[in-house]
Amino acid sequence: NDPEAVETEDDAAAAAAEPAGDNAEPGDDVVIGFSGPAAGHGWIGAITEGAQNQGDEFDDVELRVSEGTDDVNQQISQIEQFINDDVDAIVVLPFDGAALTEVAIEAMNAGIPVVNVDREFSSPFAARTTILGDNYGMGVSAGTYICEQLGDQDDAVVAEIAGIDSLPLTQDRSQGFEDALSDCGMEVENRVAADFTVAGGESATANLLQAAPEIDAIWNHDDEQGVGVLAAIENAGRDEFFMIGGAGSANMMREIESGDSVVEATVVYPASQAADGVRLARLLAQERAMSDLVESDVPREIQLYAPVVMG
Amino acid sequence: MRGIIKHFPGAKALDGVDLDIRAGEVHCLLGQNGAGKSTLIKVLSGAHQPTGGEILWKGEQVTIPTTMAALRLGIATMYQELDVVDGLTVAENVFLGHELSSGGVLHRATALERTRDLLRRLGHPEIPAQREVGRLPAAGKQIVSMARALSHEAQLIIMDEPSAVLDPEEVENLFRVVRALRDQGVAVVYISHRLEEIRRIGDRITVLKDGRTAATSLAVQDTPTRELIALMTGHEVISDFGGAAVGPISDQPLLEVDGLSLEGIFEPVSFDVRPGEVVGLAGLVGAGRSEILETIYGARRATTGEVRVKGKKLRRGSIADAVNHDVGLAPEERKSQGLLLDEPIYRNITLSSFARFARSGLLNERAERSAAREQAEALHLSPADVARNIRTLSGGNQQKAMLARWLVHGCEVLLLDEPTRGVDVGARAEIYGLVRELSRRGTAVLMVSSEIEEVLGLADRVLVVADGHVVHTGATKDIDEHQVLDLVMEGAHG
Amino acid sequence: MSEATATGSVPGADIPAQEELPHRDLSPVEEKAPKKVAGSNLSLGHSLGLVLALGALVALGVITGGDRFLSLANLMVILQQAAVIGVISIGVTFVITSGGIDLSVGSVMGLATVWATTLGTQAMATDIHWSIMFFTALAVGAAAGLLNGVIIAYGRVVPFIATLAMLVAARGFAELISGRQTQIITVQGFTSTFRGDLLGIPIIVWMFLIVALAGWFLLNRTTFGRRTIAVGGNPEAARLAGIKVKRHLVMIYTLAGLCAGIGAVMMLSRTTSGSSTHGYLYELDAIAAVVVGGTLLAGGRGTIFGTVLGVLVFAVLRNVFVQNNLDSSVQAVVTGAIIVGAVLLQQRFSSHSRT
Amino acid sequence: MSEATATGSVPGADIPAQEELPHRDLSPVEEKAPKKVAGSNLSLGHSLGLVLALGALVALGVITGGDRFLSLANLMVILQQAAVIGVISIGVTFVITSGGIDLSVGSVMGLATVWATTLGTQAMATDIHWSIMFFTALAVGAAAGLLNGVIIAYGRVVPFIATLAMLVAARGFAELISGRQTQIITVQGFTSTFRGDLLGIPIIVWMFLIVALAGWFLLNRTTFGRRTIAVGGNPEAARLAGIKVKRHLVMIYTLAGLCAGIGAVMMLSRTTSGSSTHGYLYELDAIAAVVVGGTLLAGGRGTIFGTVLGVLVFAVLRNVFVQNNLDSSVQAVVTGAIIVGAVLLQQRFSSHSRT
Ligand SMILES: Nc1ncnc2c1ncn2[C@@H]1O[C@H](COP(=O)(O)OP(=O)(O)OP(=O)(O)O)[C@@H](O)[C@H]1O
Ligand SMILES: Nc1ncnc2c1ncn2[C@@H]1O[C@H](COP(=O)(O)OP(=O)(O)OP(=O)(O)O)[C@@H](O)[C@H]1O
Ligand SMILES: [Mg+2]
Ligand SMILES: [Mg+2]
Repeated sequence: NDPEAVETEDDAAAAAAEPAGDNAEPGDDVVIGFSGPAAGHGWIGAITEGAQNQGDEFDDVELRVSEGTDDVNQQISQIEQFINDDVDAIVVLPFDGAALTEVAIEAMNAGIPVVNVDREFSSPFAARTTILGDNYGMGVSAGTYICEQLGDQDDAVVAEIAGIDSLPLTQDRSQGFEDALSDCGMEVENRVAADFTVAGGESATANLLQAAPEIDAIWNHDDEQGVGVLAAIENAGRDEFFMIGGAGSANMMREIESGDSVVEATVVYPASQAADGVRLARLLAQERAMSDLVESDVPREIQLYAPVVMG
Repeated sequence: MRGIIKHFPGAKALDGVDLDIRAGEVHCLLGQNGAGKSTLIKVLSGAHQPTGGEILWKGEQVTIPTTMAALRLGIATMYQELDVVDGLTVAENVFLGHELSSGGVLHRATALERTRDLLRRLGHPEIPAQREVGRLPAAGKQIVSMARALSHEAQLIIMDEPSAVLDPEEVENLFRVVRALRDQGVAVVYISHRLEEIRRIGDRITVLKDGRTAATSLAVQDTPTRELIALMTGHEVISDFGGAAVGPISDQPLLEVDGLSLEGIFEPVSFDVRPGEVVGLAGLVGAGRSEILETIYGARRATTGEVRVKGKKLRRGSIADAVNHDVGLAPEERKSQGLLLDEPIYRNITLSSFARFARSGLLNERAERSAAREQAEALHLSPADVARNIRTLSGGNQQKAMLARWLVHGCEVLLLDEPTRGVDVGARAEIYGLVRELSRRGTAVLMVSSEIEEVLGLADRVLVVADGHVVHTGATKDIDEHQVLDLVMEGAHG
Repeated sequence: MSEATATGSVPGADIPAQEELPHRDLSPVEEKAPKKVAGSNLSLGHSLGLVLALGALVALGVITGGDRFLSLANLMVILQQAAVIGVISIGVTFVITSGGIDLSVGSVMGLATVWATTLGTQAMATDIHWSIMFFTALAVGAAAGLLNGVIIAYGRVVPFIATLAMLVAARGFAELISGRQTQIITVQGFTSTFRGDLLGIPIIVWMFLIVALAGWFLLNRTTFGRRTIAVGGNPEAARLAGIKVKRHLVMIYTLAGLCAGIGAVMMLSRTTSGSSTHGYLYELDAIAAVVVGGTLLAGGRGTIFGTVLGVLVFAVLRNVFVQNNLDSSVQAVVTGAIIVGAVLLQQRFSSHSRT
Repeated sequence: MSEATATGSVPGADIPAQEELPHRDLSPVEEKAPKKVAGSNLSLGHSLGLVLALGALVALGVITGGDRFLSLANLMVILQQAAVIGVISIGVTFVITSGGIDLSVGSVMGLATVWATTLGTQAMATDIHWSIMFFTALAVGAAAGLLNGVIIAYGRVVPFIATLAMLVAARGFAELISGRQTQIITVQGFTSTFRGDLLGIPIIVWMFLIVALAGWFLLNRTTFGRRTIAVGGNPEAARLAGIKVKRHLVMIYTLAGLCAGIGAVMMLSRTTSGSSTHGYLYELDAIAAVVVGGTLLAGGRGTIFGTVLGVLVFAVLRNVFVQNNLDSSVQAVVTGAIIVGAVLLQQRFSSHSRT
């Protein structure tokens, strides 16, 4: 899945000359810039927090975290400012990958390695390395789980509570979900979009439950909005269905473990991506290799696993 | 204009009016407040569309769908409501709507030049053509409005109460302009409630009453004032000041003003007003009389000095304190300072006292309404239905509602700023009577008026204010109009 | 000019009003005047267009959803949806009537939920009484509103800017307090108290009802409401009539903040959690509901009844959309059209025409 | 009106200027009035507070960032960031000056980017000329603005509601067209044209500069601008002076839409992509910049210079924040405080006091 094999080899050759040491060992002092979307919902909040903490952990890293924003124009300016400030590496979780591609290429051309987190740029030249969650895979996992549970009922009613519809990640998740369901002859009967917030989840779910008097399974894309989803379900006094969460928050894990809620499982979507991004950026900036891999150079792309976790 | 009819939703403003204007004459339009004068001229200027009737211009029937159309015909209008835009400069206001421009780009220098020229001819070269109009006093805005009317190549110029905000000197100036226009063959329609002005400037008169023509094209010389009043009001009104002054009832001053001043506006003034006494402030526009009243009332924060009511000192800059001590102010600009235009009449009347009718914050609208109705009837407010929106009342009736506010409130010190501005002869007499009645009951009245005759007729004592200084204090019986005018001019130009 | 024909007369004085003066009659042409119920805010006439729009939406709901739409349960869902934004909108109605605007209500609500849950989850463990959370939320809301009011009235900052600053600042402050985490309520009494029913109607709906009635009463039947209208209609006239305009403005913004605090309590019970993201963009929804309801943005005229209708229109709209499983982009386009349609309808049928 | 002796000349021309009477001063008291440069919109005085606020921010930037902050490159970053919102704000300045409001500019900009890229990526493959994209964006913006204007002027819907409806609808429409995908520009000439430099200054900054100068000229030196102020300051007086108020309003909203279209072109070149999420909440940023800049929300007074300053204050603020690595929650709180501070400063130094 890597079209730039040549470049990777070049890098690998360069890196091979350097012995791989322990990655935790302090190296040169480096400045890393981080830019992400507005902390409008919990997952982004956790991502930013994670990056921040990771930065604090290393004595040799100064992490500059710019204001989270959903305005791509502003995010572009933040990257431009990082380029001007000549930071050693940049970690970007773009609000919209396509829109930030050009400025990321500028950064790369300026010799600053860019680590692309979660939402992918539209050009492979835009990032030195990319850490992706698997949004499509999330949908597939959730759909497959439902297929397993409801395999014998082909008239089952499946509902989906999506996040912000206009984000590609939501579209990927929904696509995966749809594809997995259609494999076992099911389809999404009712679908609402919330906005990744607790209140949005509550509101969308309350209406959904009214529109669908009988449901067998629900997949909720995001456990942050899941707090609201559960509140609405509890409020409506409904429990004829089971629910699968998404992204996996601590709250939801507790619910699953307790066993007395409609949530049976959640599809994990790691919030540690940005923290990993900072780690990799540090290695790139210090021109070090990855000690934990056999192929010790920092890889081109890392796609994180999105497993279903059950109680 | 023949048989002009204009209906508003809820009111018939004009019900068959005839008006006939000749070139080179000053045609006066008379009528009580609400008779339909402004409505008539707005029909003529294209601002309103008539419900019925026809307009003939130079013998041909025309329709005037927009104000632009009227201007193109050669009809320019100075409206009663100051029709200037505060955010624009004098020159821009003068040429608003017919800007001197090519391709949309303004010719600023030419406009400034022409404006300066117009202002000079209007006797006000000191008004800077580049000044924002919002920073001019009301009289200055009126001049701008006049300059605008003159900037059109008009054959008919309509002036709706142009003298209301002007003082005697300015009125002279206005007349000079009107005469010059007439001599050039321009027709002028002139509306005013001051009958002596009509006598001096008018050629012919049309009288409106209740939206109908009561008399048309009377020659000014042949019509005695008494007859005009009878035509307007339908009965005889003896235009006086409600009888002789009552005079102070007691020697204990009710209102004491001590060394009061407002930096840059007026110098320290000291005087007092006793119960039953009427004190008048005379002076020219811009002399600072309104500011003295407003500072006493606490609407402006005094720089120095103090105000006492019945010996108790008022807190500086606190209107609430003044109102609590039963001081009331009927402000100069009714619309912007006094009225809630979209509220019913009774709520306007009880604006300063509704809390008194309320029990623990709970309104008692029935009591409010009946108190308001009582005053409305006593003042012959027309229409007397206090649930009506006050916006639909004519100017004079709105002024009466302002006075009713303080009658309902009950006040010991009443500050009146231009109480008869824009008020018709009938209502004027009623307001004078009211002031008399109040002094008989022991109210101390302090009033500002630009009509010196009014000050002298109504007040016991007069303070002549010029340029922020009190230049004369004395009993009104010891001084006449000319002396006051001389004092004022001396102060203003000296 | 000597003989006094005293005309005007002061009631209570012993001189009788003079009768010989004929009253000029320019009373309105009765048959042309639209009938108006006293107290324009009560009048159905003013809101008729909106009632029609709401009726049309309900009809649409019934046609597409049948009994399910008309069920009591669905009605309660709609009302519960409407409740939070509804309570906030009541406060905003006062602000807009007074000629101002409050962009901060959504943020302030979020801040209040966070503050209350911080108190209820962390500071004093889980054994505090639920009423402490309740009053904390109210106090935070009112305090933020008070600050708005002081900046506007005494600092003379235009309301748009002052409350915009509060919008930004309160959101940031809420994030700081919560560390951007959603805080789940652990105080047991709270959820059970506010998530219950009374006579088959959820407590939240009761709260909305009570706040709306109280708001109506306050606006139309008290000196406070009268002052609000006066301040909005002509602040200078209100000031010259002796009304303490500044103090009153402070009270109005405090009231709006208080309503946001009440909204926070309802939000807490709806979502069982406090979060800095609660109430995001609620200010726009609230202002839209108020203005669609017929309150003049310029001030001087406000209607609680209209606001409630405005809120309901949006809530029913959303319900009907979900019922019909409409794509969210199509929803947006349709919503835009319906907003304009409702206002045009309202205009057509309202007794008062604006310019 | 029978036999009128037409006087071909201006009537005022023959009035003898009165010389004998000394002139009395009807101009305002000079010593109380702060000195003002002719043409109030030009005047530094009016915006002095804002200039000071901007100066303070720059000083802060220099103290904390030193040369790096003052570098030409950083200046260009600030200007490029300010450019898009800046161009939109110029259009919004006209709307607000006319007494209206436009909430739809952000959405309309998003719609224009999507429409232009749909044309440029799908409909006609990649070989269309870039200017077609350019004019499409402008046309879409202007058309949406025109629709706003017609609904407001002829439908008599209050601007807040009409443009709110457009905000919602345009966003939905953009999502429908794009299928919620971000559309990357494939027309080569477009990006290369607009991402270039001229004399070391990015094209985008040039565009901002040109639009700002044109806006200033339009507002202060043309009949269009003067009429905008008249319509906003006193619509009745404007009507009586013969101005076609409705037609003028339509033009103003069309202009605002056009500016959003220009903003779309700039956004396209910045992001090399069109998306329905572009411009989200830009309306709030634009209104904030305009109002902070000193344009009266109530209409009747507008300043392009102030708007540009307002936009720059926000852009510099963000730049300084990033430079100082401030936590974004703290940033929000500080931003709130700075907004209020800037306005208080501006008030203190501005020549015009509000009530
Ligand atoms: N827009 C309107 N809507 C309803 N009624 C109106 C309107 N304008 C005027 N009227 C009514 O029409 C009548 C005539 O008003 P108009 O302003 O022409 O009187 P006027 O003679 O100019 O009085 P004044 O001397 O006080 O200026 C009044 O009864 C007034 O209430
Ligand atoms: N807020 C202000 N700032 C500066 N000057 C002011 C202000 N208000 C009034 N003035 C000036 O103070 C002077 C007196 O004002 P004003 O015209 O109200 O006086 P007046 O004697 O009441 O005249 P009028 O007959 O018009 O009421 C004027 O020159 C006016 O321009
Ligand atoms: Mg009139
Ligand atoms: Mg005065």
